[in-house]
Amino acid sequence: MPAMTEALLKVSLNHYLVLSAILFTLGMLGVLLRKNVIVILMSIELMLNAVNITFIAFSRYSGNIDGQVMVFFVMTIAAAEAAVGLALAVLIFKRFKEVNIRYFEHLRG
Amino acid sequence: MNMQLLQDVVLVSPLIALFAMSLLPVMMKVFQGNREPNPYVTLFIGFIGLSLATGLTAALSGADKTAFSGAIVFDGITAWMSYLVYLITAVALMLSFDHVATRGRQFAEFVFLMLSSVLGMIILIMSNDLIVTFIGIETMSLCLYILCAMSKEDVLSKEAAFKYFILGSFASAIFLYGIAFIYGTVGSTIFPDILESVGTLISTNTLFVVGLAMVTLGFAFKVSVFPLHAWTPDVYHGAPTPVTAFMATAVKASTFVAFLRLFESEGYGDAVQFQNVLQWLAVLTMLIGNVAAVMQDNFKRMLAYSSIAHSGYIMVGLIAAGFGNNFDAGATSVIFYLFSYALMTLGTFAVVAMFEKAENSTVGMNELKGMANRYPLLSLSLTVLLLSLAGIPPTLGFFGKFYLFSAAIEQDMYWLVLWGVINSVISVYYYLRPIVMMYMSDDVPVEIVGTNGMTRLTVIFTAALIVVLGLMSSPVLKAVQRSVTNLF
Amino acid sequence: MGSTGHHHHESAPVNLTKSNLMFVALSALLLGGIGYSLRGATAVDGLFATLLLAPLFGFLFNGLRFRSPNAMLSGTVATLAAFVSFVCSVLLVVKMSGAGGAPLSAQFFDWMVVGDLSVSAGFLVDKISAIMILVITGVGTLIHLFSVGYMSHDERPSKYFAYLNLFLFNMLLLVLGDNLLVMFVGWEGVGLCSYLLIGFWFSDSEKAAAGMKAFITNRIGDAGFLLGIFTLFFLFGTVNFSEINMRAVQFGIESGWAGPMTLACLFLFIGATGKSAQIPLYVWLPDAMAGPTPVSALIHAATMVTAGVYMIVRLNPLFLAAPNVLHVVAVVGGVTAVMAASIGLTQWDIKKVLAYSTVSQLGYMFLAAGVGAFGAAMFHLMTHAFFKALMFLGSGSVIHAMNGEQDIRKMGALQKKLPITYGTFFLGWLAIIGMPPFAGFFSKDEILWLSFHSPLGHWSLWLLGLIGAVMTAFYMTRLMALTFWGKSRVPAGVNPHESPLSMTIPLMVLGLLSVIGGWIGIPHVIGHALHVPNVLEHWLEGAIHGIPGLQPGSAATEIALMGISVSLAGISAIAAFTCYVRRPELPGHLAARVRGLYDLVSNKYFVDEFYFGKLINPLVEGSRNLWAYVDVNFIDRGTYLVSDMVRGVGSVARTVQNGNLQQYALYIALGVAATLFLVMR
Amino acid sequence: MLLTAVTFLPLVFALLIACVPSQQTRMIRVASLVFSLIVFAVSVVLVARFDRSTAALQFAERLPWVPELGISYFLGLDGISLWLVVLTTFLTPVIILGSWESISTKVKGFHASLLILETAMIGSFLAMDAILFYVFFELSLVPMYFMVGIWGGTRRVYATLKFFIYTMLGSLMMLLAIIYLMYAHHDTVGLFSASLLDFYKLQIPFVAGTFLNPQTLLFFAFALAFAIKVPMFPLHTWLPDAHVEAPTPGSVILAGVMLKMGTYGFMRFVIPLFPEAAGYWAWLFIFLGLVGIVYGALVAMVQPDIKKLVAYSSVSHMGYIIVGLFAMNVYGATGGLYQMLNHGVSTGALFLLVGMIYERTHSREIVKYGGLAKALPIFTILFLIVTMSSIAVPMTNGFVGEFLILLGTFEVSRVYGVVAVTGVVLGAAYMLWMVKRVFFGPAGELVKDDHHPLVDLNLREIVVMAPLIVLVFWMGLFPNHFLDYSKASIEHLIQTRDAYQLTIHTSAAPGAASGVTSEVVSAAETAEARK
Repeated sequence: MPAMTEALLKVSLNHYLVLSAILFTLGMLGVLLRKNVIVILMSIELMLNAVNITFIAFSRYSGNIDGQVMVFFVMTIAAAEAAVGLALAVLIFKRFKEVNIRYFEHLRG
Repeated sequence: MNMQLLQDVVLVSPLIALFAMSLLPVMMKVFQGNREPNPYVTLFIGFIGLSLATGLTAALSGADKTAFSGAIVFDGITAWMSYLVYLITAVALMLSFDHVATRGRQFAEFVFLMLSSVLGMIILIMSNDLIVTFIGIETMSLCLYILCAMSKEDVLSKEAAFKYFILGSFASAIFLYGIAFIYGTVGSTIFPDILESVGTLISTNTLFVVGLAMVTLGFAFKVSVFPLHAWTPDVYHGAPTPVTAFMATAVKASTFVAFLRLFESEGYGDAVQFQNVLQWLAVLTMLIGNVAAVMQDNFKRMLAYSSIAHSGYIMVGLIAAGFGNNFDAGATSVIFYLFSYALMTLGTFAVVAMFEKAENSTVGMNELKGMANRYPLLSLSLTVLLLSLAGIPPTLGFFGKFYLFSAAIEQDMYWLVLWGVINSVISVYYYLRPIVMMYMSDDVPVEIVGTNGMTRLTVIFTAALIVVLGLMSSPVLKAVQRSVTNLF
Repeated sequence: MGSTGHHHHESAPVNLTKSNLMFVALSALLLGGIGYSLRGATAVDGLFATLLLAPLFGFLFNGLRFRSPNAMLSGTVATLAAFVSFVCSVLLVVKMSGAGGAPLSAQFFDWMVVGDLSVSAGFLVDKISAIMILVITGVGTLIHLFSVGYMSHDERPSKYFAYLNLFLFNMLLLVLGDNLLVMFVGWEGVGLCSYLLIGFWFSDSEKAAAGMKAFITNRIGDAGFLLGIFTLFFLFGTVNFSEINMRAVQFGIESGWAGPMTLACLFLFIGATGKSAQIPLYVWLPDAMAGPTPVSALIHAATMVTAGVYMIVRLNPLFLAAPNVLHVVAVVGGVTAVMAASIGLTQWDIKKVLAYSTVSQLGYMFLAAGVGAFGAAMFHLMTHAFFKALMFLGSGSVIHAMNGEQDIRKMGALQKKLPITYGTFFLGWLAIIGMPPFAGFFSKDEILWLSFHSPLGHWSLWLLGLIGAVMTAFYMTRLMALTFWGKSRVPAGVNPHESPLSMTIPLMVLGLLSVIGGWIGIPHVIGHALHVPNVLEHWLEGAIHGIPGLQPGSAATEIALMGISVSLAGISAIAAFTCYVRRPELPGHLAARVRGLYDLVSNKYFVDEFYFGKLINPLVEGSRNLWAYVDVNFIDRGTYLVSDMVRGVGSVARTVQNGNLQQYALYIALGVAATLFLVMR
Repeated sequence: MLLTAVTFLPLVFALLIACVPSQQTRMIRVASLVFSLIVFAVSVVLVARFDRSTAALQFAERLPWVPELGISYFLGLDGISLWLVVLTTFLTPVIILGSWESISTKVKGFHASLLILETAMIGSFLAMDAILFYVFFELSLVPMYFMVGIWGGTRRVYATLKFFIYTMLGSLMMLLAIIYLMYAHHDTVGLFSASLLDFYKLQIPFVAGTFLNPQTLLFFAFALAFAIKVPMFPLHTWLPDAHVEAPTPGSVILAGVMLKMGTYGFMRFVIPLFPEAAGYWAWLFIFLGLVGIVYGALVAMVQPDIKKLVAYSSVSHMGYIIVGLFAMNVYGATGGLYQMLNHGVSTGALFLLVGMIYERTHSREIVKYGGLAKALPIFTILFLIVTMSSIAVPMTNGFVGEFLILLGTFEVSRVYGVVAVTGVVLGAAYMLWMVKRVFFGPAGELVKDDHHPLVDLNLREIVVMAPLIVLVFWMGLFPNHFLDYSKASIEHLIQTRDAYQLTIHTSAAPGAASGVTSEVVSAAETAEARK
């Protein structure tokens, strides 16, 4: 147990930053690689949440409360974004009967 | 405290007025049982909203105040850029009123969304805090995503909207990530704080630099700077033309203002790496926009690429403002260029809008053939607009470019300006092509059908304005200068 | 002829009236202008103006009615114009000699005043130009008169006379100009007229080409002339003849080859070789025979081609200051004299023979000038003008009689058919082969003597002159023999008839001059015995610098040389007579003996072929390549390369824009990565 | 106000013409002819009131335009620009009359473009503010672009685009240089100014032998713009294409006036603004000019198309002007200026004549002609006269210019002089060879068509040519009538080249005009002082 506490106590800002970076990269990779529209939307949410971790980490380690307020803003916006995104996804699905983004390549050149 | 809040609210009163008016048509529609109000009434209400906002802005101008604990600033640039955005919006509303893809059963919602988007833009313009900037961008963009999809045409516009949405959100995340880093290193997201510490942090703190770069790239996405430009042709192409016109002008105008505010610091003087990267981005943006436009046969896509190129030119001014010793001159040139660019782009897209007979039609270069024989005034206007885009004197476009290049030369950025010049020459090639089609072909021209009174008015009005203001650019320049230096 | 002219006159009355009106208008304008510029002018000014402008009016009159086929009217006006000039010349010369021989001059208006350059339209009659204007207007009038008959059947006589008058005007400018630039105006002007007149029958491509060749060859010379003017101007600060000559004397004699005066003289001499048909620019003159024959007589024998000689004489103090150039002049003259004469031996075209003869005789003049015997050069210039004009006109008369035939192989025994032509031609023949006491004898002999005796001369130069004289005697006799003597080879259907009076009168006058023309320059060795003074030498004293260091020669030597040349010429003439009259088969045998040499000579040493094959055609071909490779394939292709590059990159940009959302996201991601990498570096 | 009048009257007239219904072609033609004659009359007034004793700017007008950057509406006239303005106003009516029949489509547009072009050209000759100059300089491209593109031949679009892009590339470099100068002025004086008069006062650092110093770079930036416009070898390839495809009036105005904007630029900007660099690099420009002379002539010789031949002859002739200007002595400069006028008259006339024959036969291929002299005697006479002028036969205008240029060149170096003189020979060669093939010899394919016999020039065409022919001789015989006006300016330019200054002549014109002028100027000056 103490070892664990020790480990936890040793967790520094950098750990959080690395975590958020990993999450962010995972989100990015999801956007880059997944073909399903819904999964892509989720990956974007993942990216935003990774950022939230960063905010909170910075806020926590600097003792500045602003960062945590910002997370609320971000969450609100993420929600709005999700709403719009899903609406668009539904629209797309209705039109194309498909959620694979490779089907939307009419605009090119 | 209360007094303070009141003052703060007064400063954002244009936003409130605009929002209230934008709700009105939708409310009417709701209360009338989802029956579309008379589009004239909707349009009229939209205009009232814009005029109210303009009036309030004018009344408040000269304040040079901050509000909401410094999160919002109301200075000369705010006022001036707000006017510009309101003007663009008014024109865009007129275009959408005429346009086959946007008029009809959802015009009330359309107006609501457009004015809400303007709301976001004004927030962006006013913002003095990165988080507010983020909120502004998102408000603006979310409305735009929907606006793009709000066409009766249902393949391209939907695809455009979706692409825009995914990529936009992707870029927003990057932007936000950058904010987080800046917040972490500076301890604040308010511009003055950030700008104050740029000088010390930029050469010492990698995390700060990373954050700054990511924020910059977030802006770069919105103004379609290479390599974040790829969405632009597709989205501009797929979106209804009035929306495209709106996006190409208003979004760029407001985003560049926020972009500009980020660079209002002496501290960038030593950031050679950063400057180099930005310069290369500017050059590549100009190049990619221009060379790709050369190969386009689709008029709208060509304009989309050209708008990428113009972002590149504006970046020149931005770099001159940020990395030189005379921010005011650079900022003046950027704002002046945004103004001239808005006018000519609106006019040109208006011509595209006129040629779109059906919601899913695309306007090829060939459709302009012989146009001068049938529509001499329109052709002349389009010629003026295109020459202005190409920067041929004595149009406004020339003076815009002239001031941009002047600002850069003042900072001895010859290399950058040289690229600007080379690109201007390339751009002449494709800007002249529609003129060739219109004047130098004897084909029977396409007939322009449908209601397009306001669109026609827009084309002629912008063209005339471009010539007149080109010949008398001094008052405009003076106004911009004063707005930048807050001397009213 | 008169009736047809009249007929046409009636058929196009409107046209004529129009052109007459225009003439009146233009003349009034011109007269007004002249009157204005002559405010407060003297009688001399008036004489100068009339002298120069009479031909110009003739030109305007005929030029404006160029369509008129009325040769009588055109010819009369033109001849009158020339005659008025002649009268003015005589008056001017009389006035000048009355005033003790001091030059007369007139300044009309400032032409070019730029920086230190100040050129006015100034004219000068001194003893040198006096000879020239008398010859030009005198012989000119005669040739105009001759032309009235000669051109009576031509389609466009008015045009012809207009050109002829214009030529006279330009020639007068050339000789009267008191500075190099006015001379150059005339210099190029006569070239232009020559071009127009050689190509007068332009429907024939070859004739048009001959005109072009003349002009362009002359232009090469003119370019040299211009360079000469520049050199002199920057050396002396003036282009005025009298000042140049004065300064040249002050500068003293220049040795070596790189001195400015030497250079200037060389440049000017290039000009002279062009105009006066010397090696290497003589090639245009034989071709120039494409023009109407009176033109050949006036321009290509009597006047224009002597301009080079005149120019050198005009600048004799300058040339004397550059003795090296004089040597060049002498050698070029001597070699030209021999070479042209040798070609003349083999020609069958009556005019070509005369043309090469002209080239050869011009060579004599340069030889004279080159040994410093400027007076002799002028003398020969004058006598040559008489007898060569005579022979050309005579040949014109023959050609006229032969209905245009020029090949002497198709003539023969014309002496009976054309008695006046024959008689006068005979006199010219005697003059040119240098038989005493005909005109050519005195002048040619003076040249030969001085080329031997002058300190600037050399016995080899004399030898060249002598060989030339012998050849001249041979080919001229050959010409006489084939044309007038022997058996008739005239083709059936051609009935030679004597020409009308308007053509024979000039012949007779010139015949007379060919006899007595030389008597004004009788050499002292003869004159002393006969108590006849050398009028010409006396006349030119003061105007022409004497040969520096000339010692009084031994009379015995002079007489001996004279005897050698006359007797050799006589023998040569007799040989020719034998060959072509007595034993007509002989020349063929002779030619067969030396086939190679004969071919070389009769093909004019292949000089034309060399010029075309090695210079002109490669130039044209090279220009084509320039155009194809530099303009089209290099510069333009370079331009296209840039534009193709732009388009290529544009295509790539379009391919990259493949519509795939994730690809775009990838660009963004890569962009972010790259930016971060670069920024953090 | 005179200069404003002469500059903007054509524009006003163009707007008036635009109001005429486009079917009224006759009225449009008559109106624009009358209008252009009015403009010519105004320019004659300029000549009459011109004070030839001074090198200072006359009739100067100056109003602030963009005072924030020191840009002003500044017009002025001196001996260098005077005749170029008159040449422009003179050629315009000639062109309008000359195109009376050849331009039959879109008549209104054509005349409006022509008049706008006139404004742009006059403006560039009069502008004394660098930005104003640039505006006019670039503006002139647009109507020309349309003239070639709309009324031109089959490859007109290609040609006109090439013309536009080439010229634009050069002029943008110049724009950068102008901006640099504006800031240089700001840095030294503390005030913004784009006035040439102020630019002349700048001392721009120069290092001989290297490229990367301000004066050399600026020099080349300006020189590039003007070299393309002139055009100098090897930037000349747009010219033949543009000429071949342009309609006759377009060619006339292009050769007659627009090319002069380049050489004028050298005289007005390049040489006085960058005296050290111009002096140091003069050899390069003389060399390129000489190459242009010879190369243009050689390539002209082998052209199968008459118009292209004349176009390449322009390259050769413009080479002379460049050589003359860079000889930098009074002869070369005077000759260069005079040759600009000569070339305007002679080559303009040549293009008009080529246009006239083209209207009759619809071909410009030399091989298809021959024997034209017989069929069209009046045409032939005029053509020959103009040819003589073009190959600089004395007593024609061409000689005076060419002589002075050669004289000036020879003063610089005998070698240059000798090379330049070859142009005299080659010029005669290509022109006369063309004349021989077109006019002489047996009747060619196009000439001997018995069914459609060629008609000689009509009265209108003769009237078009008459003033040009008169000028050929007038300028050839009495060059002082023209050069007297330019003498003071040219001598001033040459003698004070290293420290060139221009002043404003306050008592330029008698009467009210001078009062107005000086008031305007002083007002502008005080306005600037106040800042």
